[in-house]
Amino acid sequence: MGLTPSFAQAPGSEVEVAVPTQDCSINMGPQHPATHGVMRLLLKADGEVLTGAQAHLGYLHRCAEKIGENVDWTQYLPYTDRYDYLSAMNNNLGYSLAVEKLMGLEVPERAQWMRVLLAELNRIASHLFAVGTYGLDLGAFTPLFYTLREREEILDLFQEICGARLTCTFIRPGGLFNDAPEGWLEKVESFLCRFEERWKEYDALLLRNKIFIERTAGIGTLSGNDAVTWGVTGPLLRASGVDWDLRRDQPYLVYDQLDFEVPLGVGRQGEVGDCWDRTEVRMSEMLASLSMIRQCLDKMPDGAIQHPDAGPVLRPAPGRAYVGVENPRGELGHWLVSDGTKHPVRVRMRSPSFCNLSVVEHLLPGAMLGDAAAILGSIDIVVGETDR
Amino acid sequence: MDGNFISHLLSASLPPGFPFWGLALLAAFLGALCVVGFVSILALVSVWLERKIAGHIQARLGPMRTGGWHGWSQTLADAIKLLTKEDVILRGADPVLFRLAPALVMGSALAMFAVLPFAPGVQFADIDLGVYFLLAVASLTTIGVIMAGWGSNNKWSLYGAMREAAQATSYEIPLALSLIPPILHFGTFSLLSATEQQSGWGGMQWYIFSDAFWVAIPSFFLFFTAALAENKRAPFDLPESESELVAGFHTEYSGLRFAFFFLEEYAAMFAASAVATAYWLGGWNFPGMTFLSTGSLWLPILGALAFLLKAMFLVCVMIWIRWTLPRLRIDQVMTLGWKYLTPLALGIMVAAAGWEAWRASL
Amino acid sequence: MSSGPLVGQFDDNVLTTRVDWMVNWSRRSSLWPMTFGLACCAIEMIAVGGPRFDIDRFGAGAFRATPRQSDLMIVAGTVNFKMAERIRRLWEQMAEPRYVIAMGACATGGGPYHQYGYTVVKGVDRVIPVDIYVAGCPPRPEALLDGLMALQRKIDRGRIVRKPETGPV
Amino acid sequence: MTSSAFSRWWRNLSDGVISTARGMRITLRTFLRKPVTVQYPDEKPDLGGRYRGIHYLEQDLCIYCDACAKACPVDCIEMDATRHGKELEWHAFTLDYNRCMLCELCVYPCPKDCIHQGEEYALVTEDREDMVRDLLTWKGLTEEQKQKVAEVEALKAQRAAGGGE
Repeated sequence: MGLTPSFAQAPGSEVEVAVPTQDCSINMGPQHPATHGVMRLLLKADGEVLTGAQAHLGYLHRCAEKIGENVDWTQYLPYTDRYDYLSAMNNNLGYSLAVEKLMGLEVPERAQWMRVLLAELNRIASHLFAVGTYGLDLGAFTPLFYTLREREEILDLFQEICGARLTCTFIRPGGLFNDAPEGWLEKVESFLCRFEERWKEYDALLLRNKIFIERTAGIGTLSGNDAVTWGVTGPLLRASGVDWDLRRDQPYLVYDQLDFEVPLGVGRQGEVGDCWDRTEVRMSEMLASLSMIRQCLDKMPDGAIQHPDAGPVLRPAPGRAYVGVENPRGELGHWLVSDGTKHPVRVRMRSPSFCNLSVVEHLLPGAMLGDAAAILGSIDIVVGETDR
Repeated sequence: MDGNFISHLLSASLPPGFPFWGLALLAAFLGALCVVGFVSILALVSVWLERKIAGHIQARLGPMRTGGWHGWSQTLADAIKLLTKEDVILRGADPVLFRLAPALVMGSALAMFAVLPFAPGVQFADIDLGVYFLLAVASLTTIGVIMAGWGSNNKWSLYGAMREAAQATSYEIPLALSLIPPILHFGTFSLLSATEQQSGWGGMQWYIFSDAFWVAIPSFFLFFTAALAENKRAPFDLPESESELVAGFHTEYSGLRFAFFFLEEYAAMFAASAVATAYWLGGWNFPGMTFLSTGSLWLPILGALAFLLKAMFLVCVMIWIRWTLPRLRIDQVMTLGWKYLTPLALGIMVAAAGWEAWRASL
Repeated sequence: MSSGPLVGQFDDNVLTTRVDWMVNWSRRSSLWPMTFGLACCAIEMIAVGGPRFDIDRFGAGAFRATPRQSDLMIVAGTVNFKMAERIRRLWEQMAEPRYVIAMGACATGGGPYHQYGYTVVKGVDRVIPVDIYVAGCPPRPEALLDGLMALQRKIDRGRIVRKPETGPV
Repeated sequence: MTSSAFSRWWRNLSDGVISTARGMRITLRTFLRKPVTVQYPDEKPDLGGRYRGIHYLEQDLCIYCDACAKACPVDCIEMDATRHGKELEWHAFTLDYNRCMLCELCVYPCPKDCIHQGEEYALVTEDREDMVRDLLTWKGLTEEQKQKVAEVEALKAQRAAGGGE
């Protein structure tokens, strides 16, 4: 192997690579621990330095959009759980909001607050998993187990309220399937208290760890301009310093009555928009969600949880609607077209993972092979959503 | 005490007039048998320990159901399973290198045990250049790993092998340099002699407690870190880094050949810990050993126990570190080795030399 | 079952039954799964490895990333045609003895995508032989542990060096 | 420049050592704490009353209205029965767990509230055919029903005979 370009092309360096070398193409995936599922990355590498990257999709294409044209409006709900399987509640919410927009329904007050609570709880669960597996990508096994431990408690809460751990199918057009059982809100409160303590452990094990900082700071930097150009959303966009959060800037439900701050990447360890910032934004968002859940618990009104007009079979008026919600991974948009029958004509998602994934081809060249796992993990894709 | 217990036993039991070469061969054979048995049991215990410690560190239990108490026979089951598993040899692999690599790696790991002083009289060979021998044999592992990576005909393996080549050769330097302070202090390369010199103060005159403790402690940490890197343990497990290189240099190995790599890792961990024990932590010396008479049979038994406990404690610390830290990147591993550990080791070496010279001049 | 010079050569006697028992015991107690998550069920598979359920208690906690060193393939998630050939190849790369658990509705029979999912394979058993099917979408971690225990019982029934029983057919 | 480079070198080193020590303290603390593991086959999970597990059917209540099968997004419910007046002769009521996604959408539309998802969560089989589960507790007609059907038939026959005269 010749000299790596990072040495050869260092500013002021007069070393030149005289030996012609051939780039090595490496096929990463579809079964690779770092691809978070079944995605394939075709890497070109000169020694340890990557010169090119191309993502190949479709190993988990499950026809989610086509199925929407075959089942009716309510029946599509369980499928929304399954494209971003780490944040089922948020997907339910996005789809339900879009259907409600088509139907012109106003959801009862209590259902709105409950929805925010559940969505934020799921955001914490999703970010816990993202941060934990990011540690795994970098070779730290233990943080994943700690985050899973807390995630199990959130899943227990979900199981108690909706009967399933992962695929909730709970938020539905018109409200919720069910009200919270007796004592559930108190359990949420006690979980939040425990969680705040545990949060510090991940912070010390990952974010403040010198090796973690070395591995992530200044790696995979995505400038704010590039982030906007590539259509990146969610924590990635905010880590690049772009202050954009749908919950605050296009408020839906009762987010406008909540007081929360949107964490932004400031480049404390390296540059703005590097892998460390992305993880930091996710970690801070957990705390932001925590305070939002606290406010929801304080302000939770009594009342109905389901709009009386929303029966089991829905027939929205002919028309089309787009609603974007802030998912843990970014903007999840649902574009629905109705012709007045009980089946949708078109269901289309703008899935955040798919749009975020597109930047790997921009970020990976120039990084090292070990950074491929770090950058890919910091984008936090869910393959169910990229392939749909 | 001259020679080891095997040669003592043999020369006592064999008829007089037995040729010397026969005695030597028999002793070597029995010694090798003992080493293999010891290393196997050691690896079984350490793997079980690793899984239990990892489990408890991660707020779970680890193996519980194989065997009776806390899954004590888990690694035994793993070992038998690996023995009976299909041995895949790829058509595209280099037939010689692929087969030779595990044997070389395993052989070098076993050879390290020849010079470890477990207890008074329990050492297979006391070589004058004991540490030299250890360092030389330990670096044979690297060649085995490179052979495995090259012979596998797999790009991930190749990357693993190249990383190992870069990493192991870099860390040889701080590893060897950090051994110089104790060598200067005891004035010997022999592990046995170094251990015997630490028996003062009622068995507590260990190097890290001696008057040179201020160089002993940093050099101990340096040696420990460099040994971690040399043994491919996290945070330096780049040759097999799971999230980057699938399984690195042993991606294509299955069954028994993979078990050899597995075994070697734990054997090398123990060997490194044993060297640290012998040089810094007093070897087999333990407080209270002065109450035992010199000829007592308890001395080797308790001494071996003390030695094993100290070395296993260091192995547990290695496990503890592995399950705490993220992995470094290859260029950072090199940076750490060349820009941090090597200068530090050089500095400590100079300090130790100055100190020893000053002490000698008194 | 694996083949070899000793396989199926001997009648029942104390030695062979003991050897069989020992080999079965080791295989049952040390099922190293492959890190092979496809979709939603993979998350539950990771949860099974997590602290609450801890698959390591059964000796199956050593997740190996490479198929060569793993004994158990937990097909956790939807298999589509593009992935099916990769699954077949991965299964072929695994060293004998190898076992497959089809986890969740998608892997057992296409699941929710059975009807309109034009790319989804209707059950992974059309690609590779499956030992144990676990229902659920996704199955609870406990259900996967039940599946693992069912697989252990199945392994216990195996005869390695003894001749297989020839009962009335 | 040299001093800053050296101080950076020194800071990196001390940061590394300190953060490693801090991490090791956290892992040691967890090591000494009691694990959170639930020893599954010995300790059963507490699923809460709403758990969406394997279905069960209250066959006495079911009126063979097909509402659950229609509501099912994956068409995994199949039922077959013959009506004898008010009494139902059941042939099959199967649920295909090769497809079912346990979404509970079949439970809501039931007019008689007779199909439920219970707390049984594990369905583990060695044969894919076993994944299709028959939810019927009895097949055909019970003795009681047979009697009733016979009575109704007799009444009908009587009426028919009476009407014909």
